[in-house]
Amino acid sequence: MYDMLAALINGALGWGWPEWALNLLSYILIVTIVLVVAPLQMLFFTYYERRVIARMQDRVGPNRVGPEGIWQPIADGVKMFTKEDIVPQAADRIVHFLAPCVVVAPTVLMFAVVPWGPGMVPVDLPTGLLFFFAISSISAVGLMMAGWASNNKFSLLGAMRAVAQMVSYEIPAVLSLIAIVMIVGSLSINEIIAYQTGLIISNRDLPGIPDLGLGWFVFTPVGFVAFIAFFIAALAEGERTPFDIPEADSEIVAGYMTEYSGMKFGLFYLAQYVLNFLLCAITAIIFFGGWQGPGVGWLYAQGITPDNPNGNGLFNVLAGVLGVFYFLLKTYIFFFVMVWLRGAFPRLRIDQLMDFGWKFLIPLTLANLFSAALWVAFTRWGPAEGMLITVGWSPVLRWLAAFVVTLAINLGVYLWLTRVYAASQAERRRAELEELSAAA
Amino acid sequence: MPEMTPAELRARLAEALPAALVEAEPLAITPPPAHGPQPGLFNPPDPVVRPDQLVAAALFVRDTLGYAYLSDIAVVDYLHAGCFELVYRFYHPSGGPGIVLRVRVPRDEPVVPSLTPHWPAANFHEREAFDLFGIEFAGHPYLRRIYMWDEFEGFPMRKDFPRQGDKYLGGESEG
Amino acid sequence: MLQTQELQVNIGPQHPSTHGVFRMLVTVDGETVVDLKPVFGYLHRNHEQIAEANSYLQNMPYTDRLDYFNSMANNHAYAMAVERLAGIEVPERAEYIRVLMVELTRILNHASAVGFMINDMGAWQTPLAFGMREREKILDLFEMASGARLMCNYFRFGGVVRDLPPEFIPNLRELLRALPAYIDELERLLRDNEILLQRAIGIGILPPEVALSYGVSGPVLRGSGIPYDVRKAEPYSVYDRFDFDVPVGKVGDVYDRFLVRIEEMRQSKRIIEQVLEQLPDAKGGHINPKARQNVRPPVGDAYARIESPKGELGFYLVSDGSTRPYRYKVRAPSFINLTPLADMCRGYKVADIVVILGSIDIVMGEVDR
Amino acid sequence: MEVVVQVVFGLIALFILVAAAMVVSVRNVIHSALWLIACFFGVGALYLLLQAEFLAVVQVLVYVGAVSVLILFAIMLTRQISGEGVRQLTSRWPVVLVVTVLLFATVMAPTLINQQWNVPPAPPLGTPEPIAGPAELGRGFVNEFLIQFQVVGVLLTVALIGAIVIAFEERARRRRVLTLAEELELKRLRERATQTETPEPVEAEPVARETRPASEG
Amino acid sequence: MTASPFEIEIPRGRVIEVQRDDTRVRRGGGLLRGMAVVWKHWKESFKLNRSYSQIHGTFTIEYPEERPRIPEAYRNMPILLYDDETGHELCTSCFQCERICPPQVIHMTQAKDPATGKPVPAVAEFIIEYDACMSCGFCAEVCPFDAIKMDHEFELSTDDHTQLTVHKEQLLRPISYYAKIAPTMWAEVRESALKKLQGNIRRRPDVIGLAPQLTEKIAARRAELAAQAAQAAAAAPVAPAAAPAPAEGRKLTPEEKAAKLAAIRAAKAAQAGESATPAEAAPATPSPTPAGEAAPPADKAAKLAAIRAANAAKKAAAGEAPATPPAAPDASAAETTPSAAPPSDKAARLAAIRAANAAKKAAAGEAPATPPATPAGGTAADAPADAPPAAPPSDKAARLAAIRAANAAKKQQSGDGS
Repeated sequence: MYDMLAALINGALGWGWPEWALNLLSYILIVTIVLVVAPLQMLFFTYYERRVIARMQDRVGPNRVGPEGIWQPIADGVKMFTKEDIVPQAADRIVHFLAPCVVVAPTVLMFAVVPWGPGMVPVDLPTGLLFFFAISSISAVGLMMAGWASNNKFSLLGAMRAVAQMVSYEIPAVLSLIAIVMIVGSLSINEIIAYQTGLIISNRDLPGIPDLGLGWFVFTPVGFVAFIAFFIAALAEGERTPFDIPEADSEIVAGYMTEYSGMKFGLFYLAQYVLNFLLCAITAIIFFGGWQGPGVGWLYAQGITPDNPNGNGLFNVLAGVLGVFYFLLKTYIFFFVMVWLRGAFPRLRIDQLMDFGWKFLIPLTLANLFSAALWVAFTRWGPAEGMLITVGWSPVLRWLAAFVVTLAINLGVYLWLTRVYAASQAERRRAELEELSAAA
Repeated sequence: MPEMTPAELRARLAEALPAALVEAEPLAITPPPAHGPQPGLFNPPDPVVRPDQLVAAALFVRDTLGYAYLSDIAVVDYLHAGCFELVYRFYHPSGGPGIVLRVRVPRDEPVVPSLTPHWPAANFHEREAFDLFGIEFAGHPYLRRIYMWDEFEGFPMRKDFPRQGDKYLGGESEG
Repeated sequence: MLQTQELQVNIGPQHPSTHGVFRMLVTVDGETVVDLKPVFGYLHRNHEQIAEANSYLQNMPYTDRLDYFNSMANNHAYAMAVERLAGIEVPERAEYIRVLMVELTRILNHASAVGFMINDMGAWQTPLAFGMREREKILDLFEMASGARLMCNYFRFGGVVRDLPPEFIPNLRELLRALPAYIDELERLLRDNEILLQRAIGIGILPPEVALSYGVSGPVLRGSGIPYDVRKAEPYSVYDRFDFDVPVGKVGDVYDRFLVRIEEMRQSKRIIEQVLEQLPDAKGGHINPKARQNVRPPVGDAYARIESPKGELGFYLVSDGSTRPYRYKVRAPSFINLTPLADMCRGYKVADIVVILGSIDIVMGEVDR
Repeated sequence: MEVVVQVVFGLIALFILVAAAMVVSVRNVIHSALWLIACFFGVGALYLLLQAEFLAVVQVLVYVGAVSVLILFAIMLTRQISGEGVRQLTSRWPVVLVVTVLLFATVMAPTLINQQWNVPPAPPLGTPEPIAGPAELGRGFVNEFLIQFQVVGVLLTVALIGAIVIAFEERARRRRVLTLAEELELKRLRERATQTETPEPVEAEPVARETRPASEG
Repeated sequence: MTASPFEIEIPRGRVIEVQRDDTRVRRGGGLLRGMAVVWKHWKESFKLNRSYSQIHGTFTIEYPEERPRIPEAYRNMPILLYDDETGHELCTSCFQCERICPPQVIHMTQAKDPATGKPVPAVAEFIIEYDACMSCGFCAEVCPFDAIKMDHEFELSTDDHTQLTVHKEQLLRPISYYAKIAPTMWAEVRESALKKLQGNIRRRPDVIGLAPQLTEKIAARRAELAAQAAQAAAAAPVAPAAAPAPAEGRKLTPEEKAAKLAAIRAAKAAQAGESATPAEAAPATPSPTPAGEAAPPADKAAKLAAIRAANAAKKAAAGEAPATPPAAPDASAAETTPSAAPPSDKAARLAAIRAANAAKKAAAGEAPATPPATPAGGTAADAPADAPPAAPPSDKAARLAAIRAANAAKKQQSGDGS
C-alpha cells in the first residue's frame, strides 16, 4: 500500500519528494484511513446486526432515524457520548480508565495487516498472521483490567470467563490456521491470498487451472475443517453467541462491562464490533480468498504492479474497487452468519465451552494438521523429501489422492470425535455416580 | 379415584388418633347486627384437630391415607370468635376431591407445630402465615417474614390491623 | 494448595433474568452453587387484604393482576370459588367459553414460558419472539371477546361478560389451522438443538417423590413424572367431556419440563377443537349475568382450584353473609413452585440457576401477591 | 535515520527501565503485574527495532498474551491484592543490594570484557538478513537443535501432565456439593448396601437438607 | 426414578411420556435445523403477517402511521354519553358506577334543581381519575342507563399529572361517537337507553346537562332559564356565568395553588406552634375571589387543604393549644371565597368543620384554644347559607380526609386522657 500511496503522492503533487517525507505522508494517510474505517465498520455493524436479527425475529428493527434507520448508530453514538461517565466508588480509577483503551488499541492495530484489495495492505508483514493473533491476545489483558478494576463480582466473573475463553480458544484458532500456513508455506497474509487463485482448485496445487480467483481453501477438506474450527473459535474470541458467556446478560448482567457507562462502555462496544469485523475479515481472507474473485486478478495484472511497472493505473483502481467489493461482501456474509447464529442458538455454559474446546475442537484441528501435512506431501513432495509413492503420478492424480486421503481422514476423525465426545459426557456422569457410590 | 367425605375422615382419625380430634362448636364470624337477621353460624364439616396433634394427624393423612399432596394452608382470623383457624388441604395423587384438616388456635397465643421438617411443602405456606398473621410455627427451620420487610411491625392480614394506614399517611404529609 | 473460598452473589432484585423483582442470594463455590435463598416480596401489595375490603365482583379485575399472563385462568378459579360459595349455576355455553379461554391461555403461557426459558439460556430473544408470535394472536382474540388483551376481566359469577363476538369463532378456527405448524416449528427450532440439550439435560432434576413432598404442581410436577392434572384428577367445569392426554416427563429435569410444555400446547389445541365441536348454541341460556353485581353468599367457605397453566391455582373464600369476602386466600402456583428452587439449584453451576428458574416459570405478580 | 533509531532506542530503553522499576516498587500487586506487561511490550518493541519481527510478535503473543494473563489469573486468586501495609524493603536491604549487584556483574562480565567496543557502526539498515525468521527457526529446530527441542518438548509435556494430575487430585479432594438427584441416588445406594432386601419406600420422604436453612439463620 | 410411583388412571385420555431421545449421538444436525427455521423467518420477514393462519412474516405495526385494528369490545377509559340533538346527558347520577368501581376513582354529585333545591336525576359534577383507573369496564357494565361507556381512545399521555383527573366536560361524548366506534354494541342497548333518555328529558327539562361541544346550541335556552331563575330567587347566582365552564377548568390553578400554599403554611405554623400565622394565611383569602365565579371548584386543592388543616390541628393539639386558630381561619378562608358563584366545595366545608371539631375536642383541656375555633366553625357553617345550590360538588376524598382528621383528633384526645 505504501508503494501505491507513494506513487499517488508523486503523481498528484509532482515527483522528487524526499524518501522520509513520502514515508511520513503515506503512513499518516494509512493510519488515518484505518482510524476512520474502524469506527465506521463498527457503526455499520451495529445497524446491520440489529436489522438482520430483527428480521429473524419477525420484527422490523430500527427504521426511524433517517431513511430506513440508517442514522441509528450515529444517534446511539451521540447518546454514548453524552451519557454520564460513572466510576464506582471502590474502583481502581486508573486501571478502570485504562482498560477500555487497552481493549480498543489492539483491535485497531490489527487493521495494519488486513489487505483490503490487491496491493492494498497497510503493512505487508512477512509474519502478518502471527501478528494478527499476537495483537488480538493483548485485549485479554484489557478485559482482565476492566473486570478487576470495577470491583464488582459480576465484572470479575465476566473478566475471568472472558480471559479463560479467549486463551483457550486461541489454540484451536491458531492450530486451524497453521494447517493453511503449512500448505501455503508462509505467514504472510498476502501470500495466503495469492495462493487462492484458480477455480475451485487452487492453481498452485494443480497448475493449469484457469484463474478466476476462486481457488479457495474452503473447497479442500483440510481447508473446510479448518474453516469450521476457525469460525467456531472466532465466535468464541469475538464473544458471539453461542459463546457470549463473558457477557451473558441472563447470568452476569454484562460481564466485565457491568460497571462501565458512557463512552467507556462505547469503547468496549467498539472494540467488540471491530474485533468481530476483523475476525470475519480474516475468515474471508484465509479460507475464502479475501479480495480474490472473478476478474480481480486479471484487472490487477493490467495495472501498475512491481512486476509490471508500465501498466495502466486505471486498472489498479478498478481492481481495487472490485477487490474491496469482494472482500467486504464476504466479510458481511460472515457477519450475517454470526448474527444468524445469535438469532438461533442459546449459549453454552462455561464448563461446556471448555469441554468443547479442549476435547473436541483441539483434537479435530490436530487431526486436520496431520491432513494438511499429507496434503503437502501428496501435492508437492517428491522423492527428495522421501515421498516415494507419488513418483510418476500426474499432478491431477496427486491432487485427487490428496483430496481423497484428507477427506477420509477428516471425515473419519469428525465422526469418531462426535461419538467419543458424547461418550465422554456419559462417561463423566457415570464416573461421578461411581464416585458417589464409592463414597457411600 | 379415592374419595373421602369429612365424616369418613373424622371416623378414620378418631380410630387412629383418638386424642387428636376436637369437638368444635360453630363460630359466629361477625357480631350480630343491630337490626336485621343474624347471619348463620360458620360450621364446616371437616374435622378440627388439636394443635399439638397436628403433625401426627397430617402424617397419618399422608402415610396411611395416601393423601401425599399438601396443597394449601389457609389461615382465617375469626376476630369475633377470638381464634385463628388454619385450614390444611390435602389431595391424593391419584386424584379425587381433597380432604381438609382444621386447627384452631387462640388469637392471643397462636402457636402451631410446624409441618415443615416433616413435609417441606408446608415451608412457604407457614412462612406466609407467620408473616401475615403472626402465627408461630414451633420447629420451623427458617421462620422469617416472607413478604414484608424484616423490620415491619404487626401482621397485616389480621382483622384488627388498622386498614386506613393512618400511621403511614400521617407521616407522609409532614414533608 | 489452592484454597477456594465461598462467595455470596446477589442475583436480583434488579437482574435481567429473574422475571421481575426477585432476588436470589446465592452462595457459590467457584461456579458451583452451594446454597440459594430466594428473597421476594418486592411486589407485595397485600392482595388478599385489598380483596377483603372489596365486594365479590370488585375482586374480579384484581385477580387479573395476579398472574398477568393468565388472567383468564385466574378469573376462572375465582369465579368458580364464588359460584361454589353462593351456589350459582353456570349455563353450559358459558362453561364452554370458559374452557376455551383458559385453554387458549395455556397455549400462550406455555409458548412464552418456553421462550423465556430459552431466553434465559442465552438465545438472544428469538425463541421468545417466536413464542410471542402466537401469543399476540391469541391476545387479539381475547381483546375481541373481552375488550382487553392482558387484564381480561371476562368472567362473571354465573357466566361471562358477553357472548363471543361473531367474528371470534372464524378467526379462532383460522388460528387453529396454523397452530400445529407453529408448535412444530417452535419444537424444531429447539428440540434437537445440541446446545439446548447440553444446557437442559440433567439440569435441575426434581425427582418425583421430592416434587410431591414439596407440593409443586403444574408442568413442574408433571415434568417430574407424576401425572397429576387437576383437570383429570378432579374434573371441574366441563373438562370431563373432553379427550386429552396428560404428558409427563421421565427424569424431572429442565428438558422434561420443556417437552411437557410443548406437548401440553398440543393437548390444549385438542381441547379447543372439541370445544368448538360441542359448543352449544347461544339460545340455551343467558351468559351475561348482569344481575349478579351484589353477590351475597350464605355463611360458609368454599375452595375452588383449577389447573392454571402454571400449576394448581386455588381460591379459598370464607363468607360471613355480607357482600364482601370475610377471608380471601389465593393458593398461587408460582409461589409454591418456588419452594424447591434452592434444592433444585444446589450442586449446579451459576449459569444453570436462571435456566432452572426459567423452567419453573414464575410470575412475580402471583408470587408476591 | 541513524539518529532516529538511536533516539527511539533510548526512549524504549528508558520506558523498559521505568516499567521494570515500577514492577518492584508499586505496592499493589495487580499494578505491578500491569507494569510487567508494559515491560514486556518494551522488549517486544526492542526486537522490532532490531528488525526481528517474528521474535517481536512471538514476544507479544507469548509474554503479553499468555504469560502475563497467567500471572494476572494467579494474582487474582490470591486474597490480598493491595499490599498497602506491607513494607517494600526488608531490614537487610543493603546485603541484598550487594548480592544482586554481584550477580548482575557476574552475568554481564563476559560480555563487557569480550565485547569489542570500537567496531565501526553497523551497516546502514538497508537490506539486512532477518535475524530469525520463522523458516530459519523451524529449520533450526528440526535440524541442528533437534535433541534440545525434543527434550524441551518432553519437559513441557511432563509439566502439563503433572499440572493436570495435581488439578485432578485437587478436584477429588474438594468438597463436592451434591445435587438433589445425586443425593437421592446416594441414599438409595447406601440403603442398598445396608439392607438389600427391603425395597425403597415410594413415599415422599424429605431428603436430608430441608432443615438446612436453620443453620444459617 | 423412571417409573411413576403412583398408578393413576386418567379418564378420557392417557398418560403419555415425552420422547426425550437423549441417548442418540448428535453431530450438529439439530443446530442446522434450528438455523433453517431462523432462515425461513428471515426470508419471509419481508412480507407482513396480518392473518390468523399465518406463521411467518413481520408482526410490527408501525404505530403512528399504521393503526391496529381495534375490536368493538375494546375498553380503555370510561366516557359519558349525551344526546346529539338535545345535548342531554344520559347519566342520572344513580351512583351505581361509583359504588362498583374497584379502585374508587369515580366521583360524582347529583344536580339540584336551581329553583327548588331538590335533587334531580342529573349529574352536576362527574370526575374520573384516569390515572388510577384500571379499565375494568365495570362502570359501563353496571350502568342502568347506558350513560357510561368505554372509550377506544388510548393516546392519553400528558406531561401534566393533574390532567388525568378528568371532569365531566372532558368526559362527555355524543352518542353518535360511541355508535361509530361500537356499532353493534350500541345497537343492542340503543332502544332502552334512548327511551330512558327521553324520560329524563321530560323529567328535567330545565336543569343542567350540557356538553361542551354544544355550548352555543343550548346557550339561548340557558339564558332563558337563567332569567327565570333570577326572577325566582334574587340571591340565586347568574346561571349563564356558571355555564361556560370547560374553558376555565384549567385557569383555576393559581387559585388552587394559593389555597394549597396557605394550607401548607398553616400546617407548618401550627407545627411550630406560632401564633402569627393568621397574618400569613390571610393573603390566601383574597386570591381565590376574583377567579372564583367559575363552576369547577378548587376541589383537589381544597381537599388537600382540609387534610393539611386537619393534620395541623392534630399536631397543634399534640403540642400546645394556642396553635389551633391558624387551622380554622384557613379553613374559613377556603370557604368564604366567592359569594356570587359556587364558593367552594361542600367536602372542603365538611372537612373544615370536622377539623374544627377535632381541634376543639383535642384542645378541650385548654380554655384559650376553644373560642377562636368556634367562630371559625361558625363562619364555615354560615357560608353554605348564601352559597348557591347550583354547583356543590362533593368530594369523596375530602370527606375521607375529614373523617381521618376527626379520628386522629380522637386518638389524640384519648392519648391525652391516658
